Amino acid sequence: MLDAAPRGPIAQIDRLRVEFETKDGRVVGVEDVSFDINAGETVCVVGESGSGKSVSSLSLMRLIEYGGGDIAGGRMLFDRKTGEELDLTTADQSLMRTIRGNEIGMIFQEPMTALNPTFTVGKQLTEGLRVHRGLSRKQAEARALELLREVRIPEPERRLQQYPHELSGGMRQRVVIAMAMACKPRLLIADEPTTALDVTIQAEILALMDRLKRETGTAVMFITHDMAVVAQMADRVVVMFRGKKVEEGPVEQIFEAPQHPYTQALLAAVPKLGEMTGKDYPEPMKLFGRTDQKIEPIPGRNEPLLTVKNLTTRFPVRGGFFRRHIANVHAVEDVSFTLNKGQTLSLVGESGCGKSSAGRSLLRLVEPTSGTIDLDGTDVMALSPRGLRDARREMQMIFQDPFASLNPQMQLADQVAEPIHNYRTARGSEVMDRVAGLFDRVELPRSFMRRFPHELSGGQRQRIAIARALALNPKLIVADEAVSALDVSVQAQVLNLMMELQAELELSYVFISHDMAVVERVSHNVGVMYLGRIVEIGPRRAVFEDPQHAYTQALMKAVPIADPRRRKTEKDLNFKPIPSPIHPVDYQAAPSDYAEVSPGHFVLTTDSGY
Amino acid sequence: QRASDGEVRIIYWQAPSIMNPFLSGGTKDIEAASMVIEPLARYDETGTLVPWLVEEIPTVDNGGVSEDMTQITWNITPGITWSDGTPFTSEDVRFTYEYCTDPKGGCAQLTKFETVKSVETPDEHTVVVTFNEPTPNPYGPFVGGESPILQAAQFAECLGAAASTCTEANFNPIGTGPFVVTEFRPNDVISLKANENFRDPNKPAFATATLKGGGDAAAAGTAVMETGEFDYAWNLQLAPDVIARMEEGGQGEAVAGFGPLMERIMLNNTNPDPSLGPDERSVIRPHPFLQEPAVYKAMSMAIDRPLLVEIGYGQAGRVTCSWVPAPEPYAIDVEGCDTQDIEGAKALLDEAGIVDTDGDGVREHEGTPLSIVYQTSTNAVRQDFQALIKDWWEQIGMEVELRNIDSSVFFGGDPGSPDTFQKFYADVEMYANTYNGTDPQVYFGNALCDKAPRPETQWQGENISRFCSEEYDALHEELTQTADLEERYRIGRELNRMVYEQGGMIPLVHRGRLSAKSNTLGGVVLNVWDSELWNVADWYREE
Amino acid sequence: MLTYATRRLILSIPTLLFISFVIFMLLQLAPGDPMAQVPLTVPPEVKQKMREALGLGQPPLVQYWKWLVQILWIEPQVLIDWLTRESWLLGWLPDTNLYDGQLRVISWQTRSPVMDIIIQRIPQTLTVVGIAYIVGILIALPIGIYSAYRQYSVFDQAGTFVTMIGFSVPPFFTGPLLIVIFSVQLGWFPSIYDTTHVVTDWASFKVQLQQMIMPVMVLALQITAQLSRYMRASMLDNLNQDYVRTARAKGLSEIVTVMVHVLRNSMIPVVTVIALGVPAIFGGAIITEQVFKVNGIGQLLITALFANDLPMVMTVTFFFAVLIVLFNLIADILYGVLDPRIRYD
Amino acid sequence: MTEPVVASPATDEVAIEALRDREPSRPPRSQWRDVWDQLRKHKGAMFGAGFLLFITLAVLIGPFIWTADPQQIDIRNKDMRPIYTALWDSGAKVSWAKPLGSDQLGRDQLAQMIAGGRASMAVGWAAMILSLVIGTAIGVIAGYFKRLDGPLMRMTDLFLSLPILPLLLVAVTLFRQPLRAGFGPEGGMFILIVTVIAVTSWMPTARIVRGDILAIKEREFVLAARSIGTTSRRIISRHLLPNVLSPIMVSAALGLATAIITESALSFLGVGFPSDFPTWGKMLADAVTRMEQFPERVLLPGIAISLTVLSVNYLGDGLRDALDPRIRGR
Ligand SMILES: Nc1ncnc2c1ncn2[C@@H]1O[C@H](COP(=O)(O)OP(=O)(O)OP(=O)(O)O)[C@@H](O)[C@H]1O
Ligand SMILES: Nc1ncnc2c1ncn2[C@@H]1O[C@H](COP(=O)(O)OP(=O)(O)OP(=O)(O)O)[C@@H](O)[C@H]1O
Ligand SMILES: [Mg+2]
Ligand SMILES: [Mg+2]
Ligand code: NI
Repeated sequence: MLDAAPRGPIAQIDRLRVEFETKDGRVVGVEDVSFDINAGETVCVVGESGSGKSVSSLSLMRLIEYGGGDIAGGRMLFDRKTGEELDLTTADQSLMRTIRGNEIGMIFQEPMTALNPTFTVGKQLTEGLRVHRGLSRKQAEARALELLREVRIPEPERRLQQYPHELSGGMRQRVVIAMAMACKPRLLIADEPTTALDVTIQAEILALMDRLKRETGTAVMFITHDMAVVAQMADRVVVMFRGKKVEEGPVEQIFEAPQHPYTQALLAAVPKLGEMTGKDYPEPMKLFGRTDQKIEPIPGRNEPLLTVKNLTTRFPVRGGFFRRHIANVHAVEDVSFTLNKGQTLSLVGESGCGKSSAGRSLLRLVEPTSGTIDLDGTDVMALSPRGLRDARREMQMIFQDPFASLNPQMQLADQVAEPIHNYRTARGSEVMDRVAGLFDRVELPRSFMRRFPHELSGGQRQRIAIARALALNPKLIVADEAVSALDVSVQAQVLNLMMELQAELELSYVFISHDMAVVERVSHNVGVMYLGRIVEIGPRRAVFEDPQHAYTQALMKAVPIADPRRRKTEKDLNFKPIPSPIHPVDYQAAPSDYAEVSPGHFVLTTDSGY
Repeated sequence: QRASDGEVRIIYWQAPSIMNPFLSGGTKDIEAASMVIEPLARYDETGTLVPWLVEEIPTVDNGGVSEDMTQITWNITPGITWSDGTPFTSEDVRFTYEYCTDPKGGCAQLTKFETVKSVETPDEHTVVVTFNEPTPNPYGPFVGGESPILQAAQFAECLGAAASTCTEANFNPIGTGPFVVTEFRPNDVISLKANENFRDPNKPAFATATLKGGGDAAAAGTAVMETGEFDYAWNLQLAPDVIARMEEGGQGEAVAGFGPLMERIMLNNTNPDPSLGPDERSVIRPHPFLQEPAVYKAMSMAIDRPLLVEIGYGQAGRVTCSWVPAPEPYAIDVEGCDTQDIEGAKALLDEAGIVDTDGDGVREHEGTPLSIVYQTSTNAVRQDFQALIKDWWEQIGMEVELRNIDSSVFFGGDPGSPDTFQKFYADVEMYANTYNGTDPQVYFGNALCDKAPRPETQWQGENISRFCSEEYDALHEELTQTADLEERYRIGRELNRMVYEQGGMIPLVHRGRLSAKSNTLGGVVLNVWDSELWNVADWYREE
Repeated sequence: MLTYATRRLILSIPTLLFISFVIFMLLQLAPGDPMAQVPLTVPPEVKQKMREALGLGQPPLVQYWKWLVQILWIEPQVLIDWLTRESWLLGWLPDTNLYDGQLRVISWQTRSPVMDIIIQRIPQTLTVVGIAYIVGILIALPIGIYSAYRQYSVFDQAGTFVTMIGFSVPPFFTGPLLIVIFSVQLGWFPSIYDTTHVVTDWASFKVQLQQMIMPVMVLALQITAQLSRYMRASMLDNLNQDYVRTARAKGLSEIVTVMVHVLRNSMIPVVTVIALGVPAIFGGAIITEQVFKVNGIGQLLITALFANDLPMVMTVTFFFAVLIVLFNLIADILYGVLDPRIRYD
Repeated sequence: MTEPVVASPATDEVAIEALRDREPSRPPRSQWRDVWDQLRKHKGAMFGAGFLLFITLAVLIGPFIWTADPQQIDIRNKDMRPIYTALWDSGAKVSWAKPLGSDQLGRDQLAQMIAGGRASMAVGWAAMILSLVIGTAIGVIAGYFKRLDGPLMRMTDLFLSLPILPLLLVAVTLFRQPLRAGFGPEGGMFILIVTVIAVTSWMPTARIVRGDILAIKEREFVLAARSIGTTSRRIISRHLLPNVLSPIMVSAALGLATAIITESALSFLGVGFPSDFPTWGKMLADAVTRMEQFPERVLLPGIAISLTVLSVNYLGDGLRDALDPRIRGR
């Protein structure tokens, strides 16, 4: 197969221009974009959010019309299976239907929403096969099963009967991939297939796609904004910026000798695992194009601010006829740590390991089951609702999703002012002065004060969230995946902002993330969580340079490195599925015992389930 | 020829709910039942008694009524059978008496039998009714649609408290009438077929009959006169112009007849002031101004009765100022009844010193403004009347607030409700009333002092206006002692006049019954003294 | 799922008891008297006797308790007897004889068991109101789907306009209007519904159609108006979802995409709206029934109300309450069945 | 394969710009200006607002321009036709003194329309607003406080099964006298009717609002608000309520329609306002029997009701779009 595949270009995009009809007139989505995709080759399209990556790919499928777009110019030549060459821009929709899903497959960004929630996986998988291949139901099902095996979903027979919501995110994304591959398309478009996923699952999916490409010789157009993923996957890279292609070249060339300043800036903003090796304290990143940056380590102080002992949080599971409490989700299990003033403690781990629950428990946004939380002398667990409300002045939270964590109906200034009003720390015109000060602090123009969240970019929104958290001058900020949803360049800015604030205001952070590279950059101490427990905790340097626990080691291996010469292969990965954190009510969890391997570096000796 | 004319379709916009008049008393039920069960004698369209299941009407002259007026003897026509073929006997008549007088039965026609001492059956065909006291009008029991004869065999198990468990018998009574029920759907439709054993072998002309219920008067009129879907529609209380328009439909016509039904405005002789307690309101006399002759006379003068008739009833209404407008000899003729005299009314009030002293356009009587609440039941014609009369009264310097109350509340006797017509928590109220048969003696009793509703009587009592005059009471006593018809007429007219002139009520319109019949339906004789369907056996299809 | 349903069912019993109690007390407080229709010529003492014969003299709580026993204990016995004796469903079971003549819920107006009348009325209501509901759904769904698919098109605008008009014109206006046009002027359809009509052959079926057409249209207009709005909104929500794009990317035709993928999801909220409307079917459409003389449950309730027939009103409203609670439950369960993401257990 | 774009010195700025904040293209404006601009673009909403304004003005200042007394009986001039009938029927009984004709008692139809509109609009709006307030409050509380959810939803069931007619009769019996003392016969009845309509119509709103609140409550910004110490009351009023505005708007449009129609049905059954107090619904119901001779008597109030409902619906649609900053932005 591989050898039989022709090596010429399968798709040629030539001076593509796409416009959108909006209320404010016509808006250009992409402008004058040209590139080719060859058979058996992976072309990565990179660029930040809104740069026109999705628009280009949807245009190729001619799906852009359904989203209100309009191909205003250019050509898109596509080699059909039969050998003829077709200009997709002029093909009519009925012809496109025979191409979509058949000769061009597409994988979408959000595995959570890309599948129809009301149909079984089997039905959705077989649909395309029956339309394009004219298979009977039986045949289609047999083929679907085969596909699921190919994408290595465990228990494929059972999956066919299941509904999307019964699968985990990783499995869902694999179903989407199987769907796209179903008819053996000549071209596969993958639009950020791993952005929403965990490192570990991401590693698996990437390996899977790579393998499928190699096995079937499909051409792949891979869209992402994650440079590490690019390094892992790409043969060739197209860099897009504001609807235009700014650079194109083989992957090594792009990484090693970026030509366009935007590419350079992009690469500079990517935190690379291992960059901090040898350094004790975190320091801000060097940003491209900024000359006034002072890059100094942030030592913090060695006085404890927050001491957590044996924190346990369980969610009741109700069931049976009388909705009795029959089991518990052990979300956080016997967690203890100390956080010093002006320092950062990071919690890392896979999805569902209890990071968010731990963070929320600290603020008692969810009620912990037991344990002690001591914040600068205040026993948080013992506070009355009133006292708790007062105590929250000292600790604030930033949430993962900057879209979801701001009220879409309120002006930004009001949202930032809300905590000030709540605690009456300022009155009258003073409030707006403070809000303006906060806007300055997070480097947002004051003209944004009267705007609504949807008018901002993700990074700007997250800065609003930070401003809101800062409004009360807290000592502690719990940042729950605060930068995960952001573009690399923006992420770098926000990270630097957070670190600058820490240096200036002596803030302490509990930094929750699954991105090892980011964690390496910002933390003083790191705790690795697995199934509700901290399996390893210690100074960042110790944990990253000398991981002791088996889980930590596996996690480190899964992280892709933004360097095309250090690609990971499938055999590096060995992940087991996480066991269920649900236990019956009478289950006695063993206490967490730790062994100190070096000063301050502890490893769990209790069985963690890994 | 029996059963030769197919189906007759009758519509009653109030749906019959039971076929046993002793358990309901509602007009619709009585009339529906009259197609199946029959009394010994009934009134014809002129109000004359005609024998029905008996040979002749017993009178003193023919010896059927005893000289002392305490006994009446009915002779049943031999050969009458029930629809199930069994013979109709005097035993059934006596059973009917027992059925209705059972204390636990809740019989609606109890008044008919209250004065009866005993009912005896010397033989199969003779019924002797004995009264407690001399009864000048002994034609109460077993006469008219309200007290038909039930079959003893069928109802034997249904006495007293068991009455309401006899659903089958109540819905499908065995009768002597021209039809038998084939299916009874309560409040919906009754299907009937000709009675095989009916005494006249040639009747009824129709093989089947359908009596549909529901909807409203307008729809019923449309169905008969405009679309021709039905043959007969009962009691169309509609404005004359609406009736006239329906008749243009060309499928049928309206027929009218007059009984003693009279629309009136009752004047409250007690004080309905809301600031009085619930037990004093409409109990304490007198009314602040309504008993002032100048006031009620002026109010009556201000009313244009011919216009009311024209607007509200057309051919089914007549101008009257007589409380008992029929039979004719009891009615009085009041001068000026048929002319409106607003100026005269004003003059009358001015003369009595009831003038507007504070310039708000409302006259005052000894400091109390002539401000009244005028209530009635909800009904389109009554609301038009209210509007008109309010207008006139305001012209003579009164202030009028209108109130209309749902008729199920207004006419329901619930002592807990402030809105019943008996409680009369208003200054004036409008409704219509009538009486059964042709003798108004009991009806005249409705203006006796002790018949006034008050808390002690649970607000029951027929003297709604709380009219009270010793003179009247005495004269009424005299009426009950008098047997001579001419003398009774004279006393009746006197009573009539007293109530009118002493401020008991303001009579408005003598109302007739207006029903509609299809052009192809023959034999209809509208009877207001008894069931409208009294002669349904004679109905036939015209070609 | 099953446990969820049973649990909700059992929990709804106290709710229903409470509802019935509140309704009972409300009716007790309401003014009105079963004797209102008895002519004024019947003197008050007699009316008082009639009232006592109906059991009106007893204290309210005793009356309530009696009614409760009758409706929850005696009536079910009658029902079971009937089921095992005559119904085609369970008629094969040995005849039971649970009912032995205790007092059933007796209507004051007709002196017959309330349940019998209700059962007698259900077919009328179901044929007219039920069919109207089905017709309404059948018209509303396509309109809603198409309006959403072509949002802001002429069809959509016109649809919105017509449905809003349909919603805002009361049936006591449209009903007589139709009668004037089709019965009086054109003479096509009867203005009065014949509840005794039995369909035996083609001709009688035609008659049945003719008499049903007007009430069904009047009712369907209102149902269509509401449902098509819901359908449109729900379709609009779903048309922009990612999975629609996925379906298109698979090369499915527009018909399949919209009518299979989008429709299924959009139906989830609409189906529950439809289910919640079912109690109203049994409740009948009071005004429409009255206008066309379809003497169904609605007419039964209104006549009983005006006649102050307390046991009838009480039983009919209780019957509605049961239906409302039941269909609330059914709507919830349907939601769970249709939407695999929601599972109640 | 195309040549890589060669970096030029000028593109340095491009890169820096890439990392700089992009400002929204339009200058900020006041929120209400924005809402208004958006609303103005919505044709339906503008029609709705225009008609509502017209009707409101007509019923408010109409009586000063057309001073005829709606209750004035003028029996000589009864059954007049509207002036426009003269266009096709020269023999029709018309007069400029009664531009829309008169009814069977000679009451002026134009004056009645104005007075009736006043009553209908007042009842409609008041009942709708009251029912929205009740429905929203119950919905929000049930959705927000888990513990109250069960009881409140059962209460909703209870109200759904309450028959409106006996309820109204009870209310009339119990409260008419005190209300009449306090607010006069018409005012008292107005309060009663509005309350009863509201009390029997808030349930769908409550259900919808509860559902939406349950969903929104799980959104992160609510948690965020809690973490900055916002009290429950403020969370509800500032964060939850604005976000359920659009279903409330829809309920409002439908609610106004149902309120006007319910009022007319009540008048129809004779438990509403005093008989000489016109409302559109009652005019319509009264005229149905004379529909053939005098079609205008049903059509005028009928059209007035329909147009009002229609405009409220369109205005609701437009407002919903305009009030939502996400849609407004586009
Ligand atoms: N339906 C639409 N209507 C109007 N403008 C649109 C539409 N879809 C995309 N755009 C515009 O087109 C531009 C390119 O968007 P596109 O979705 O391709 O970005 P992207 O690179 O895929 O970003 P992301 O990484 O966030 O997915 C953006 O400026 C966006 O505002
Ligand atoms: N409110 C809740 N009720 C019941 N279970 C919960 C609740 N919140 C979280 N859980 C469970 O607790 C466990 C830990 O969840 P948590 O959100 O803390 O994980 P996480 O590490 O933050 O994951 P992610 O990276 O996906 O955010 C999961 O199994 C989750 O299903
Ligand atoms: Mg994209
Ligand atoms: Mg989390
Ligand atoms: Ni091969």
